Amino acid sequence: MQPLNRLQIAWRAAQDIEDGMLVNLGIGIPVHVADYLRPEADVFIQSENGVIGAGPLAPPDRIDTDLVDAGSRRITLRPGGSIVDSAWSFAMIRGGHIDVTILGAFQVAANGDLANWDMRLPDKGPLVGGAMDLAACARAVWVVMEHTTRQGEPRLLEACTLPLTAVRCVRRVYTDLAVIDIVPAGMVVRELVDGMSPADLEARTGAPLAFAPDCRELTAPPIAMG
Amino acid sequence: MQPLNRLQIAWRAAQDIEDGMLVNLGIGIPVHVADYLRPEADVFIQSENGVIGAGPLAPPDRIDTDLVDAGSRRITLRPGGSIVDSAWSFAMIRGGHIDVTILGAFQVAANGDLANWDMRLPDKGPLVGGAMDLAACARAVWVVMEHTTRQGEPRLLEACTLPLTAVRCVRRVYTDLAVIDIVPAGMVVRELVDGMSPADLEARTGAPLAFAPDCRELTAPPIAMG
Amino acid sequence: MSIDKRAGSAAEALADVPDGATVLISGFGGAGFPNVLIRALRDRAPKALTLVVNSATHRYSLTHELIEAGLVRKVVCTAARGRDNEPSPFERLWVEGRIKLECVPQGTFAERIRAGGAGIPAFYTPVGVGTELAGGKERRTFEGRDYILEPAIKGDLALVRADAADRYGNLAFRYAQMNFGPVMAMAARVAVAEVRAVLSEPMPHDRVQLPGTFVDRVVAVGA
Amino acid sequence: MSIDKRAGSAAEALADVPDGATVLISGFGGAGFPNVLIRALRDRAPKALTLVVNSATHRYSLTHELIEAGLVRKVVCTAARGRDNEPSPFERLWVEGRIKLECVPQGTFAERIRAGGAGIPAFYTPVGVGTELAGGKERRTFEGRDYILEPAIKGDLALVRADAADRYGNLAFRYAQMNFGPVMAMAARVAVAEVRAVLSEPMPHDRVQLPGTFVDRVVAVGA
Repeated sequence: MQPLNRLQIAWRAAQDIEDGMLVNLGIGIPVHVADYLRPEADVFIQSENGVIGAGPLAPPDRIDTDLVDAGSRRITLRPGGSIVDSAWSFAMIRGGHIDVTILGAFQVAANGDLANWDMRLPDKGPLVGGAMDLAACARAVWVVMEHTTRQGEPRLLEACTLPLTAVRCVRRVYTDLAVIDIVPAGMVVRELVDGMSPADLEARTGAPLAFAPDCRELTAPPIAMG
Repeated sequence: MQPLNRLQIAWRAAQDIEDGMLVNLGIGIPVHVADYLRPEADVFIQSENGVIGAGPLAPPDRIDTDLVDAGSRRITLRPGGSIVDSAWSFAMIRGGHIDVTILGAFQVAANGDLANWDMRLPDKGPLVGGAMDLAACARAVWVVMEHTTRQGEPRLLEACTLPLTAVRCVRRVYTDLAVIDIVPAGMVVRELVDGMSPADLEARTGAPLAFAPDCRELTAPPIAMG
Repeated sequence: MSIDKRAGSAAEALADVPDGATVLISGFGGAGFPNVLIRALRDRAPKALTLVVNSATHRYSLTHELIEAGLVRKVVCTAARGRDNEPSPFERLWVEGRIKLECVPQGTFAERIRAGGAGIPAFYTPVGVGTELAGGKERRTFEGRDYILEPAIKGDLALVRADAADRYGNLAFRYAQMNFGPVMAMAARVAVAEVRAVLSEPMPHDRVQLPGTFVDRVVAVGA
Repeated sequence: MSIDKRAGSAAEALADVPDGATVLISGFGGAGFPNVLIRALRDRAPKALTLVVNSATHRYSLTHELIEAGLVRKVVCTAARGRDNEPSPFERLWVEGRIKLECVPQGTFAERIRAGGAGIPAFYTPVGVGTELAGGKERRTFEGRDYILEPAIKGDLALVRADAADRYGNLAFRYAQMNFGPVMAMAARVAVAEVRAVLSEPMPHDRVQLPGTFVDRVVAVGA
């Protein structure tokens, strides 16, 4: 059994991005989705700081400290890209103009509830950023995350225990072990990594799982973690 | 007794515009205020359609059909002028960023109520435009109008009979006969045209008038109606 | 397949407009009227439209042709008074009770459309308090001042005029053309722009005044 | 006397900031931080400030210097978590109960500030419904979806970073510098901008991204 690494999870999510979509990518694994988009999928990546059409990281000789994304990465702008102020940027998000946002998560519940903004660490302040706007208002919310915590605790749960980001918002979850859709009846496994049995996955999951009749093998090309 | 003509009313109002003000001018007499601003008063004229820094009418050889004010007049843009969209234009108005708006009126009441948008003419539709936003939200609302209707009915009243534009908003009224401040106690005459007695003015006014102890003569230079 | 929002003609850009659509039409003060699109919409002739347009009677706009053609059920606008003594096409139908009217203060009009595009269902405004246009609206006091609640406006279709576009739908406006274009495009399910010219290259980022992510179709119509 | 918003120095531009002021500070994602103004404000040292700033802990912003100097009573922000395991200056004071925190979702943060400048006292938003950040807020259903009511934010002072200005206070931004600058300038009683350069001529109208009517003072600080 070979779980996907974090970049392979990003690769897998990227395969589901369709032509011409307007996509927002969260900090962490999600930003790497941009690296694996099919060249023929003409995608605009929106960043909450107002960048519409975020391109790859700037090469060292082309860094511009004013051209950054919401994660403070020095980026480039794709052809046809533009920049708006924060009120317009979130009008775009809250107004339902983002086709899909791909977010990291601490926990996802069987009803689609998402917890991804506050781990309640001692001595650490909260950081909500644009997560609540994106989770509540994007047309589709996909989560990319590892299937369990480092301690082996499940992140897919009957109900989240950490503070919620938004309710009933997650439509699909990509993990190192599976691709899971969230439908009104609960979680449906669409793809499962080779060598893992449904029972194995259930043991790592804190919510009931249905398995799609056409459940496939979750595969990704080899990608070395940078 | 020589009442002011409409352009002289505009001239008189223009004398009270202070350095650096942001001013909105209504359609009709008010737009002519711009023609009589003191050169040293560095004023930006805002037009509801988003023009900030409306300049004089365009000379025939410089007309640009896209450079217009809210009254569809082909204008110029003053140095330092710029243009915003309607949401920003009215954010500016509603947000209290306009120092003074000078509006025409059908009626003004002793408590500052303004009626200037709907004369209830048969077969004619309503036209509210930006009048309600301006009247309710400019830092100061001045009215320029003739003191009475063509039929000699007073326009300054105890209470308006036409549909209101905004309540308790008018601070000052410039007419062909007088300059009148509206204060919590009611109307106070600051200037009166030569040859008109307080009783004459009261006879043409539908609300009680107080006369300021330093009430002056209302004068204007000769200006021919174009 | 790469994004290309260029439509071959105004008719093609409006081929799918259904009866009953709510159509937002930009233009104000003589600038920014999408008159080529308005005429194409008249030719397509969908019925029972609701128009959201600053003026129902502006002399530089062809909105009146939609009204005269009997395609309009309701107008939401800030101005519905013709210039002439003789009633305008809108006024004639309105007096006869054959067309509905919702008259809205202009800033509230712009803000309700912006709200529609920005995911805000309703907001409070001081404008209109104490007037008949506040009739039936919820009134509420914040910090001692009275406000009324105004709902968002959304559209099925926006018709917008701009100066230039690119294949991605990015728009640049000339002078006062802008007015309601940005908020109307944002608030409509399908936004169509007519422009003087479609650029052959992507528009430089600092010339874009409305990102193409809010625009679905562009048509070059010349000056 | 002609309009001239150029201040001689950051210190001069901030000479009248009183204790207890609410200060809006732009910047996000590493761009648009008015760090020269922030340091001048620290040197002026007004007490008991409320800061409205996207992040209380961003590594490229000098906001933390105001906090470390003990000038800040409360922070309204979207991000208050330091990057390091060791607590940031904000987190240290916050854990000790010596500074107040209001954590706001970022779109709500931007919209509340815009509302403050645009004369909207409150608006409904779907963001935060069902989360602890909706605690105590009015909840209301429009067309079957739940929303919460959010109040406007206004400031006494805005500190903004832009690329260029002219004597009239018109501003142009580079790339992602813009972020909260326009709405913060609009929402503050006094808006001060630091810019790379003040132009000797009026800015061309089509380069203006924030009209000078929203800006009170500009200071050239270089790159």
